[in-house]
Amino acid sequence: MIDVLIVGGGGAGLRAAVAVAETDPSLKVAVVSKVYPMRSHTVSAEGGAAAVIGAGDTLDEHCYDTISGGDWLCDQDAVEAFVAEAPRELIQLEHWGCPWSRESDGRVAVRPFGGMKKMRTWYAADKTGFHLLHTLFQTTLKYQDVIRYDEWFVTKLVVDDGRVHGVVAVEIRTGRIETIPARTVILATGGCGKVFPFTTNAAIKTGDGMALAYREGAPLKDMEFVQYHPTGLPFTGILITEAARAEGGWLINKDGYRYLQDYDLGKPTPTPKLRSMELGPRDRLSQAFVHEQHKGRTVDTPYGPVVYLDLRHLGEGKIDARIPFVRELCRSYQNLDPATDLIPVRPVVHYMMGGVHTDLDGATPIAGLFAAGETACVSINGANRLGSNSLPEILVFGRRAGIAAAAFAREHRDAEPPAVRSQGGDERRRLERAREGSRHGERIADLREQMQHTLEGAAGIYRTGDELAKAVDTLADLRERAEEARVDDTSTAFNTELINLQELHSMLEIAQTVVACALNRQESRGAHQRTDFSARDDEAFLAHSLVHRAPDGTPSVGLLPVTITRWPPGERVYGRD
Amino acid sequence: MRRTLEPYLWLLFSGGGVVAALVVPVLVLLFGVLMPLGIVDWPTAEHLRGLLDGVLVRLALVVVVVLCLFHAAHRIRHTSEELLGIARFDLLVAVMCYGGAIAGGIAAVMLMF
Amino acid sequence: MKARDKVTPSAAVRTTSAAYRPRRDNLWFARSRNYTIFVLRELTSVFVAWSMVFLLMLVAAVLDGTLEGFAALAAQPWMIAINVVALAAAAFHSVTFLNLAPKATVVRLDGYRLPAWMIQGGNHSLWLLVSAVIAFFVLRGFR
Amino acid sequence: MTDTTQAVRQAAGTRTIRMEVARYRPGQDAEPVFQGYDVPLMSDWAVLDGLNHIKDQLDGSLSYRWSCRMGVCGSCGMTVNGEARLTCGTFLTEYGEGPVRIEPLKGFPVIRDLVVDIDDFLAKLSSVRPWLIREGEDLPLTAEYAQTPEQLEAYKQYSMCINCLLCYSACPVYVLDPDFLGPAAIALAQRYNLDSRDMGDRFDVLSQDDAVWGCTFVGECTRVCPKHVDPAEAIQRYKLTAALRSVLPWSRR
Ligand SMILES: Cc1cc2nc3c(=O)[nH]c(=O)nc-3n(C[C@H](O)[C@H](O)[C@H](O)COP(=O)(O)OP(=O)(O)OC[C@H]3O[C@@H](n4cnc5c(N)ncnc54)[C@H](O)[C@@H]3O)c2cc1C
Ligand code: SF4
Ligand code: F3S
Ligand code: FES
Repeated sequence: MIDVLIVGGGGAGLRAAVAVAETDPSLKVAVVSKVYPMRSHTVSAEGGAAAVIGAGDTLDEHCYDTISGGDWLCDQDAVEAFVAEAPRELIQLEHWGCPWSRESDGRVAVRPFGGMKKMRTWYAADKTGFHLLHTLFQTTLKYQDVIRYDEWFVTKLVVDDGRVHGVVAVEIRTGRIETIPARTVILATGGCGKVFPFTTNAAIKTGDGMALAYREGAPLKDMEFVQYHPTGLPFTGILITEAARAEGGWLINKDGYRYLQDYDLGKPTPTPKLRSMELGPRDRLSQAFVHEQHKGRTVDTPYGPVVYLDLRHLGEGKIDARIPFVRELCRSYQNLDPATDLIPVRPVVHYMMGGVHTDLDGATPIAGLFAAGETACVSINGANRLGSNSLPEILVFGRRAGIAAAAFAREHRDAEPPAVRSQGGDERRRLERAREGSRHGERIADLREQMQHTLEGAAGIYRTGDELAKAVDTLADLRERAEEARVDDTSTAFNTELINLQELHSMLEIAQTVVACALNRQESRGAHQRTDFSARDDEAFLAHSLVHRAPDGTPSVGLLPVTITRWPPGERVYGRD
Repeated sequence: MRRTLEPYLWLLFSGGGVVAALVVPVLVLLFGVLMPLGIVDWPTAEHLRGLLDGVLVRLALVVVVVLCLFHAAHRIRHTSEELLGIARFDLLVAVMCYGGAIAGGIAAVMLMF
Repeated sequence: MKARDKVTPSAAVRTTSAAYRPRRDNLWFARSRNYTIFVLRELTSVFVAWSMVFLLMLVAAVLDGTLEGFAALAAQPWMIAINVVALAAAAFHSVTFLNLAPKATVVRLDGYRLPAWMIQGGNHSLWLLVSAVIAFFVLRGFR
Repeated sequence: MTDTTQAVRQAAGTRTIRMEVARYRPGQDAEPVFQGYDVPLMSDWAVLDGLNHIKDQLDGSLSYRWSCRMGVCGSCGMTVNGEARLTCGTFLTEYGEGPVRIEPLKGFPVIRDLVVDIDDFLAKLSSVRPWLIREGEDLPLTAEYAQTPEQLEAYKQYSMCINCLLCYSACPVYVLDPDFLGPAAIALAQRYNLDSRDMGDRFDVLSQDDAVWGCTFVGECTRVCPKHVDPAEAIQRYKLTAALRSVLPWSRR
């Protein structure tokens, strides 16, 4: 029997694993991941990780930036804990070997980042997530007792009588379906960007963990808050990191005009100014794009309208020194050179503020079930996450969840209930049936695409009640059709189609919660902008959305008050102070 | 920890590689191509003898021969194993290759001293 | 036991599958130009060895006073042919070996490493110099 | 067929390219067989986009790995027209009129279609102790170990490895002898050896017949590496380190 079973081998999952291994080596820890851990999506993060370090910066300022950036929907106790623990987590990573970029005197270097008033974003060139994940992964190799289930796909949580008892998972390479009993389970499965058509997220970000918890009765929180990043490459959705703007890049429209000055984001200055213009928060920048589009000041391409990111004035030297990966990506995936060419960009779905509802220790309402990382909603991100807050978040709360789960496992040493076997058996039969294949029905990819376009249309940067209501019906219909989807692959060995089908079910489930929460929130806040309710309404909606799965499988949305400690709601001000 | 001879063999191989790179082309060019073709005249036997009278020259020649032969032995061992897929007979191949190099070295010493 | 045999990262939970193990490709060196060049590079060593044999024959001839006979042998067309090939091989060896040398030797100045082309340039200059000196002694010497 | 698919077809016009994809279904095929598919030839499609088109629209049973689609997760390595490549970073248009042959990475057992078994690499990776080894007291979690940009630069290149294993696939020594520790694992060992913060010693694993001494400096590993890690250099440098240490036993590194 495993004491702490971690689903997900990204930054959050691995940090939790090390935390357990370090606090109590006698506990049996396992990491189950549908891809080899170092392939997890944390690897793609580019820009950096925020933590107060320099003189002249304070924890309170980081708190304030985070809370105002989140449009006062963050739980302030969570933010305070997060901000206080972030520095030691990043230093811990340094002690494990992370190649942070350095000042000439050997100290860790920091850079400015969108929505942050002080320079506090640590970076490892522009491959921060890559270095962070590989450092963590290689460090976990030191703990040889951590069991790894590499390329195992979790399809179900075993929950009995309000308590988790393990998971059911498929070993992808052999098709073996196994029930893995565990005293505690930590979900660290990352986000669900793939419910949208145009996203920076990798193929594996299908919201499995959120769906696993949600199906067993755990509520999801703030699912309507979907972050659009203002600068994605058209077609591929590859992200051009915010660091490109932090280093001095400009956003210009088709007339070469730095249009952000028209949207209450400050006045253009030749060098970047914190919390102003191009360094404003992501939601506001993405919204400005839509307005430009409506004014006809964007450029049309086969992949939709774009504006330009201009890095030419930075010069080759600075680009190569500070943001080499941006240049590499532009060259190999867009066939242009940012030193001499403008980069076409458009807003792209990037991050889920919402997720499985947890407390400060990652505990969900299901006993023994924890969640951490992008899949969880603690909530420190509120209505809009600040860039470079997510990497420290997965570390801080990954560790916290690990420690809390270890404590839970030590206290609950009872034997496994019979429900484990029976639920495992049911799940096995369901999967085996799915693997028999089906010659009729629609293709998984087609259903997926329809879901994605439904979400983009109804729950994009701007939303209206009518569109959302229509989307509710479309998604319900798609869910039924997904049950009948066509499956060509009947093999047991590395059957990715079977996996894709499970992922589609997860995504549809998640998509429904996004739309339901968005429909319920009749105000505009942060990343959630309703054209039919364009103002923020603290009276009615200074509260989290909490969505449960009703017995008939539809989402039912309620509200949960926000925890306010020291920062009463105010106006979000950028670029004028 | 398992001990291995490879570091020593590799040093001999590398040293031989450098020496071979520096001296072999010019020697082959002169004695093997230009002189036989008559483009350059053969030096007199006395001249060459005179060169060989220097102990240092003879010593240097022995070093060159030994290192170059080891270089060749090392490469021939590895390449033959890769080309012919006979890595499982490594010991035999190695004995033959390095044995040849040692024999050549001994021959050189006997010849010159 | 090898250190790496002690390591079993996830073997504990891994079921082995019926994987297909490709057979050895006996013509691997012909599959790409780079492989072929590599094999040719390695085979230069045969000619290096031959050069040493040839050199020892020369030395023996000089010491025995039979240089004439050696010269006659060396002038045989097939001998010249072998040596022309040996010369090409030796030159190829020199170029590749001296170019690859900076891979193993990283020279640092002021904390930053010296670029490869500098080391390569130095190596090739040394090659020319050594060749010139040898040619000088063989052909003229200090009479 | 959905709107996007149609739009793609339209944009591509009638231009298509033939992809010949190696299929291996255990239990069904005794050895890999090729299956041909025609996919739209879009100017900005990578080989991976072609495979995704096949999987999404033509044949759902094709199996391969991919995730990030931006050359950083390291999962999409395959053999494309005989060469080890990251398929997300290789444009279809590179192959003109086609056909393009897609095979699994060479040198590894094939689990299914284009999916190879890389567990062996993970065992090798952990064997070189790829983590920072410290002796004595650790600093408290309030201060970082100082490291100047020059000290960072000394190992940075070797830390860029994404574990895509193209280098193993291109290395004839590994393909002929799977016991060879191989390029990426050695490069990552060097990544820590050369880190000014590391006090570890990896001589026991690295200076072995089937570790650095197995490498005959073919150099293909470096040529195919998409991240310019230069494992060939890492290996030759360690050979020198290890050789000097063997002849000068008193010199520890
Ligand atoms: C392009 C990009 C750039 C970013 N840049 C930054 C940045 O500069 N700064 C910042 O702070 N944040 C950034 N982010 C956000 C940040 O990278 C992510 O939020 C964070 O890495 C999420 O980590 P995670 O550990 O929660 O999940 P992930 O790293 O996504 O890991 C999820 C894990 O769960 C496993 N898994 C999922 N489902 C299953 C299942 N069913 N069964 C078994 N295993 C499963 C996966 O295999 C994987 O191992 C960026 C995000 C993107 C997309
Ligand atoms: S060294 Fe290069 S080719 Fe080899 S695994 Fe690492 S990134 Fe891939
Ligand atoms: S290709 Fe192989 S032989 Fe050595 S230099 Fe690279 S590891
Ligand atoms: S898909 Fe991640 S490297 Fe190609």
